[in-house]
Amino acid sequence: MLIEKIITILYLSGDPISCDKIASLCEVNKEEVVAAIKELEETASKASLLIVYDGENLSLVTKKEQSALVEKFKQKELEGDLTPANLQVLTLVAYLDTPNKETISYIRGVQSSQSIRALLIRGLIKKEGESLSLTTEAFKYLGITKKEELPDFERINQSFTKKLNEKEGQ
Amino acid sequence: MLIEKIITILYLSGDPISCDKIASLCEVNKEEVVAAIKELEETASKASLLIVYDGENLSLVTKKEQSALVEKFKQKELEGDLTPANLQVLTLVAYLDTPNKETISYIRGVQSSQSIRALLIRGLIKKEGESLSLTTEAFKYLGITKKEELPDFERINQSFTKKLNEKEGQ
Amino acid sequence: MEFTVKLDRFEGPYTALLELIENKKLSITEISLVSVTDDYIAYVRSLNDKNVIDISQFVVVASTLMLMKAKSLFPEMVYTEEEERQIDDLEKKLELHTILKDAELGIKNTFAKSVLYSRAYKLPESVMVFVIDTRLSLQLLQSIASMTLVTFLEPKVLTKIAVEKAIRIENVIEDIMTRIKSAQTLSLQTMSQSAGTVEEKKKILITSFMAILELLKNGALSATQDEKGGDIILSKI
Repeated sequence: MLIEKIITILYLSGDPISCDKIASLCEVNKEEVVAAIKELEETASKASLLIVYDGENLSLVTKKEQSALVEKFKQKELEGDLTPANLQVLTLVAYLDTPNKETISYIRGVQSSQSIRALLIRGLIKKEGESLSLTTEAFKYLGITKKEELPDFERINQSFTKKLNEKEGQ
Repeated sequence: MLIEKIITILYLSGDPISCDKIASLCEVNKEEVVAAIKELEETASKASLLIVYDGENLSLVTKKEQSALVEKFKQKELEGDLTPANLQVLTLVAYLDTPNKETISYIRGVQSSQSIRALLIRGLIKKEGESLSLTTEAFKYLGITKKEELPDFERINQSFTKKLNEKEGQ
Repeated sequence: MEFTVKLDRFEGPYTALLELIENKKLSITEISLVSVTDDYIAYVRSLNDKNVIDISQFVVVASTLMLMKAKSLFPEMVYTEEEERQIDDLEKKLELHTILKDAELGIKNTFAKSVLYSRAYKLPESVMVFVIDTRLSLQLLQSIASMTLVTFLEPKVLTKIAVEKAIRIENVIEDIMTRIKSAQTLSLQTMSQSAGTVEEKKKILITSFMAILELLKNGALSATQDEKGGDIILSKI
């Protein structure tokens, strides 16, 4: 069913997507996608969501009436102390050499996506490709200019690296 | 309207979010959120989406039928492989009622720390105190929205429980 | 001896045993357990401390099987309470594994086949925020790093202890042999004395003889025959 497919794509994307691209993913032609927009709007509204169509791209968004809640949600993500888990992830990002999510999860023994996300949102760490590192602002706040200035950096960094390499060797 | 608010939050979050957190954002108590889950499921299904509830967190997800479409869209490889040992531990966590490490090792006859750790790192199981349970992520991988949808859940869960309770003698 | 058990090294002693029983298309009974004893022992011998972290559990299972086999050969042997418990436990574990195997198949068939997806959280790109936690300091990072390092390095230590604790199967076989009867030796004649008819007696003699041959093959028993056609005297080595 076309409507279901389009909703699936829009939901996952978050970003606006062109009708052309949707058509190709759903293996129909563009006209069929455009013709489905009205039904799409009705379907989305049943689930309290909205379809935005700018004549070219489609996207699925939250309703205007909920904008206060949306703001509150974003605010909540930012406020409050960092959890112990967040602090541990931040520490690992600081002491390791641009680790990725998997390395951090491996060291901690638990999945770390949520903490990484919280730190990204707060602007404490940044992500380039899969590599995580501290932001300039975080360095500034800590009063250092490069990670080598972290206390006991060399020993801690090398102990982690050594143990991580052993794992690969296994 | 609570349903609409929850959908908005789930849509924004993407990641699973706890009923506690939802309650605080919507300014209701947790019981009201839990009580709304059924209606929430109905609403989501009108837009061809599903609600996953792992007993603690809620998440808005796409339907099982659309997984091929999504994979085409995401072009991301799934980590589909489980070692036999990890599969065995995951199965026990799924079908037993929040077992601990000892119960799992008792049944398997081998130390299960390594497998438990691997599953924790992949985010397929979670640990609260000593109790292990499936995460929303695991539900999604298994294509189910709640524990009861596991293949043949009731029968297998009961066979296990019955057999395990015979343990008394020892 | 043809048997194939291809197992992940962490799968454990019961998975291996169940596999052997199922390969022979048997159900879980004392008889079927006895019949796979040799294969199981050979399997445990093929494992070594290096590739199995916790070999002791395999050895416990092997010793329980040997006990049952000994009892099947020498019915006069009486189980101690501890041994009874050990055997009950083995049977129970196997039944649990039968359920588990069934459940595993269901999970295996569904896992990562039709996945439900949720959308990824989108970072608010427009506004670059920087929200600090005032507790954050170099000292805090250092202490968290050191603690994390300690727990990260620790698991290795636990593994080593487990390996040291492992029992060797040879010791267990020896223990089992001391358990075989209070009497040091047994003769085939006494074993078949309980038989009513000549036909029955013959049958018992033959089956016992086959069974004993298996134990002999294991090097667990020695048999002597003083004169041609005379009684065969069994004794432990």
